[in-house]
Amino acid sequence: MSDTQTSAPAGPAGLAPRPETGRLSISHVGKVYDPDGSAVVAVEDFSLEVAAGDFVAIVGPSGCGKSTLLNVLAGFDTLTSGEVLLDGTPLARPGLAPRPGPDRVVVFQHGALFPWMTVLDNVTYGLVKQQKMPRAEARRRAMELLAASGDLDQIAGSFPAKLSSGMQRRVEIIRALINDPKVLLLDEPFRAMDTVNKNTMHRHLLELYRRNRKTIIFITHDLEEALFLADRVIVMTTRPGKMKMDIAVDLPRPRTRAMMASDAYLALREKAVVAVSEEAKRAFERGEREMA
Amino acid sequence: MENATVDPLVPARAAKRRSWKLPRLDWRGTAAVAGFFLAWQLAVILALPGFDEIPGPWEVLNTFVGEFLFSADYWASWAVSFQRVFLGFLIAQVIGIPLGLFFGINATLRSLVFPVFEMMRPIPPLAWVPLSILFWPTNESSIIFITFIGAFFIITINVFEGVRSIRPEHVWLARSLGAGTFRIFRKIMLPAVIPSIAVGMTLGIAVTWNVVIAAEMIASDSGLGRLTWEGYVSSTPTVVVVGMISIGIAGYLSTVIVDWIERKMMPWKAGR
Amino acid sequence: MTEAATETKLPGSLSGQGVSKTYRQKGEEPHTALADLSFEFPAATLNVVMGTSGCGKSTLAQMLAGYLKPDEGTLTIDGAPIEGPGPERLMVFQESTLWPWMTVQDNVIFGPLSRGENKAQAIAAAAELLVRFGLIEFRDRYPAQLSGGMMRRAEIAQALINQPKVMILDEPFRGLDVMTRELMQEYYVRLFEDTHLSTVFITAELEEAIFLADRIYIMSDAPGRIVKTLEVDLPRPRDVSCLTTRRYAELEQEALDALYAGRDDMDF
Amino acid sequence: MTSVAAPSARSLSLVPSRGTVLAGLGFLGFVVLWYAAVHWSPFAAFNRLPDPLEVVIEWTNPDPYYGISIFAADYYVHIFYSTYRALASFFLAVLLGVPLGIFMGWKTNVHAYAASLLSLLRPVPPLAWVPIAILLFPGIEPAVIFVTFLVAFFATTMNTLVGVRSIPEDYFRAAACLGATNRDILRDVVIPGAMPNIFTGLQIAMGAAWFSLVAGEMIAAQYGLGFIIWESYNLIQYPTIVIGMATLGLVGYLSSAAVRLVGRRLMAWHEQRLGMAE
Repeated sequence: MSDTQTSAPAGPAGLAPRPETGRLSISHVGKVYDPDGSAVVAVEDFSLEVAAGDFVAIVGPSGCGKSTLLNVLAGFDTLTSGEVLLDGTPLARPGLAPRPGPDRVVVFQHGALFPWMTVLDNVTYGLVKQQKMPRAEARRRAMELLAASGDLDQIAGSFPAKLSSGMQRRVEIIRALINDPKVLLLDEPFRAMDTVNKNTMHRHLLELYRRNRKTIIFITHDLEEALFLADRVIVMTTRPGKMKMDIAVDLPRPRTRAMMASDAYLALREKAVVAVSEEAKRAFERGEREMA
Repeated sequence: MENATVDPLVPARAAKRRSWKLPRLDWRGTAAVAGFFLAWQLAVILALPGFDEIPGPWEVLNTFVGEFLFSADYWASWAVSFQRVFLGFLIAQVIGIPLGLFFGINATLRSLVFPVFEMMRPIPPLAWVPLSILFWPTNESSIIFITFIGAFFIITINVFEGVRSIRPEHVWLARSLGAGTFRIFRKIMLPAVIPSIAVGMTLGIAVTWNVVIAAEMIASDSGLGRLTWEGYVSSTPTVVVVGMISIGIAGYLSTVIVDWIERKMMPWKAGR
Repeated sequence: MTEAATETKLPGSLSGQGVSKTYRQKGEEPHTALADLSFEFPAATLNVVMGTSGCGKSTLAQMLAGYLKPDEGTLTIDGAPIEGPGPERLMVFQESTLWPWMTVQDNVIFGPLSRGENKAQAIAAAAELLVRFGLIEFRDRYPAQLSGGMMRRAEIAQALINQPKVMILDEPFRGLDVMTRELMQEYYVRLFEDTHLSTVFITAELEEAIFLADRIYIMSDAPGRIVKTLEVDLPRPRDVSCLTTRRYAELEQEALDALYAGRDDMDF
Repeated sequence: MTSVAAPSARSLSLVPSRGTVLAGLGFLGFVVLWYAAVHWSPFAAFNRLPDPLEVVIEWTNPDPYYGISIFAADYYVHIFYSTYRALASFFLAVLLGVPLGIFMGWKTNVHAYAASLLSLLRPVPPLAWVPIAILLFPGIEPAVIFVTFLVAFFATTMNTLVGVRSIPEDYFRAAACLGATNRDILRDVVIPGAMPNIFTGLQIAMGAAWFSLVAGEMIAAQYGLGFIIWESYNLIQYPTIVIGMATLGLVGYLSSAAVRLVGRRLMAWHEQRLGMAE
């Protein structure tokens, strides 16, 4: 069953020290859609302790509640039962109306850069809206971050439609990180990408994580991607979504491609692949629809 | 979707589409409509500026039931207007659809004729009334020409758009499978354009009703438009309101008829 | 694999010498998709062409299907030059191209009827294929009423009824959701292992490429050239378990090295 | 004529260079055909029509026989009246239609009230309002503008509503994540997101405005191009009818083109997206 020891506070070379904020404690969270009607149990008695600065991946077939969990953490949806604390303060509770905010920023599956704003305006949007700093300083900080991540500062003035999907993704992650959120929520961000773009994105995400470390909750259906990126991989059962497995990934950081052929990696995958494909089969038998 | 089949082997994707169709009349909608009639009645009773000559909804209903519902002339003007609308509309389809198809397929014809067509399209249909009266022998035919103009430009441009937006793969695949040019035209291009024809017809019928009303007001002695205008001229405003409501219902009925035709033309869309 | 022996007998070998293609559009600079590309796709083989988006793989597919003429170079099928579209080289496109206004059956029998074959025979042949593809109850349905996976299977049936020598699939499972995609991959592998129908399968997904292929041709970015040919010696019949073997991981690394050769931002 | 679907008033600037010659030929053919029909055809109906030469001569005549030519002041007075009426009703429709469309899309209860009311009034062909409008409003001018406004209003409201509803949910959520208040979301997401559809609606509204303006002017006005066309018929000044029609077509086309231009300028981002898509 799931070994729930929290992952050792590894501090490998090059990885920024653990931040003080971003500790998530999710206890006995449950979510039922349309309780008096079809009463669809999306998530049932889900508990997870995430240390500040941990990179946690949640893997599972469609209909395993991973997006529901994300919506609850982000504040787009309410809880039916259980509680979520962020650094000790209540974040979500059945009574507590959720409020999305810059402390938990989401990067969306189909991309949500505002097409009518330039890259720079997109990235500075959060800082300007929260009046955290004058516009000029926000722009300077944005250009800095853009330059550091594959010199995206050169396209700061263009509109998202002109960018490749990979570049749009990187800008969207920077738009989230610039707000210095406590938790970064990624909803299958690299799903529609081909192998090369996906690997490039993995490299950039790990680089950003190395430089300014945040708690990251990474939702994906791709087990290989989860094992390669995360410190911990949570495998979910198909509906109702429960925690089936909690795998500690103790591969050293920084992660390199060669590691994907290492014995340690193959052993981890062996352990997880059975759990994931079991759930995939069960989801498929029930005709589980992919929630668009 | 009517019966989006779940493939027993593979689960289908549940598209969560935001339906933007106007919602059924829930109570707030009915309240708004009731409010409208109430406000109208009040404005008449209080004789607010401009409303002094306007009849209230109740009065209109009485007059309608009393003088119009059973009068042959009233229904005759329905028949006249409908005949003008559908004749003009039909001729517009018969000429417009092939022309739109030719514009789409034949490049030389397109380069030759389309610019002239585009030059004439912005001219509002009713601007043709004088020339139409001058040209056509009878009053009736001149009005039918105007309703024809109303629908003609719209159906032609929509069919032309339809041909241009046919996916090349649909034609390539047919060619790979050995289909000849004529078979491709009949089995692939024509059906592919039907949805655009439907759009052109829906827009066209709305325009033809507008046009026939105005044409009847300007240059005819019969029809619902005439009835409404005479209500004004003989300063019997109730008749004007009855005329307007009748035109509204007639317009609505024609869109229902056109929708029915469209559903018949596109059985494959019924599932959508 | 006695692939060499069967090659001369079984039809469907494709080859190209010095093929190049440049797209010229009014108002935009010319874009060279292919430059001096040469290749050999043996018959009765699942040939997978892989590369990033924009490397010219779709251009190659359309040329093999005869929809596009190369600026230079020649393309041949079993030695004969490819002149234009023909029923011996049929293509499944990225987006479903079933004709929405025809029922599934009419879609499938369109090919035979276009070539004047007897309608009753065509319907019988179609029925047999639809039974095998689990679509027989949907025979009179319209494509809009089918799921993504069902549409793809109907398209494969639509092609197979014409007994093509080569099947060309241009990223066919790209638009499907994850599970449908994996099931369709298994589906096509079974189909290939039963019929050994020469196949050119275009994809940008490495996992899909290794799982399906006898041989992977990795293309460089535009102008596309084949930079590496990878023999995938995973045993057949293939199933999901082969994705967790060491050999798979080694093939994956080899392919990634070729894909990233010459790319500076992939130094990790 | 309020259409929400394919914008029919969108004119296609499709003059392939090779085709310019053919286009020229097409125009020439049209004029020659017209002239021949009027003068040499056996049908009396054609002979009654003014021929192209007559029209051009009158149109460009410094001392026009019937008083209307590019040199006559009256010509521009009529153009002014028509354009003023079209633009007045167009801007009124924009001022009322766009906000209503946005709030109908943005707030469900606004939609609940307004939607059924609009669907009650929409089937009535706008020109049927002319008599009522004349009764309701003091004088001709406001009545004509009211009818023209009505047509444009429906087109603008409906297309703006479609625009707001077409904005993907994730944009609202992304803005909320980044700390935007409801007012920010309205300004930074709803309005720009609906912009492309708003401009589709505006083009249709402009076309519709000219469409219904002509009727209003022919029935009830003393000035304007519609009036000129009808008056010239009554006074048997046939060439001026064609001048009026041509001017109407030209001014109508220019105003739609102006709307398109403003749209392209305002939505540089959208254009690129279209560019990328094709």
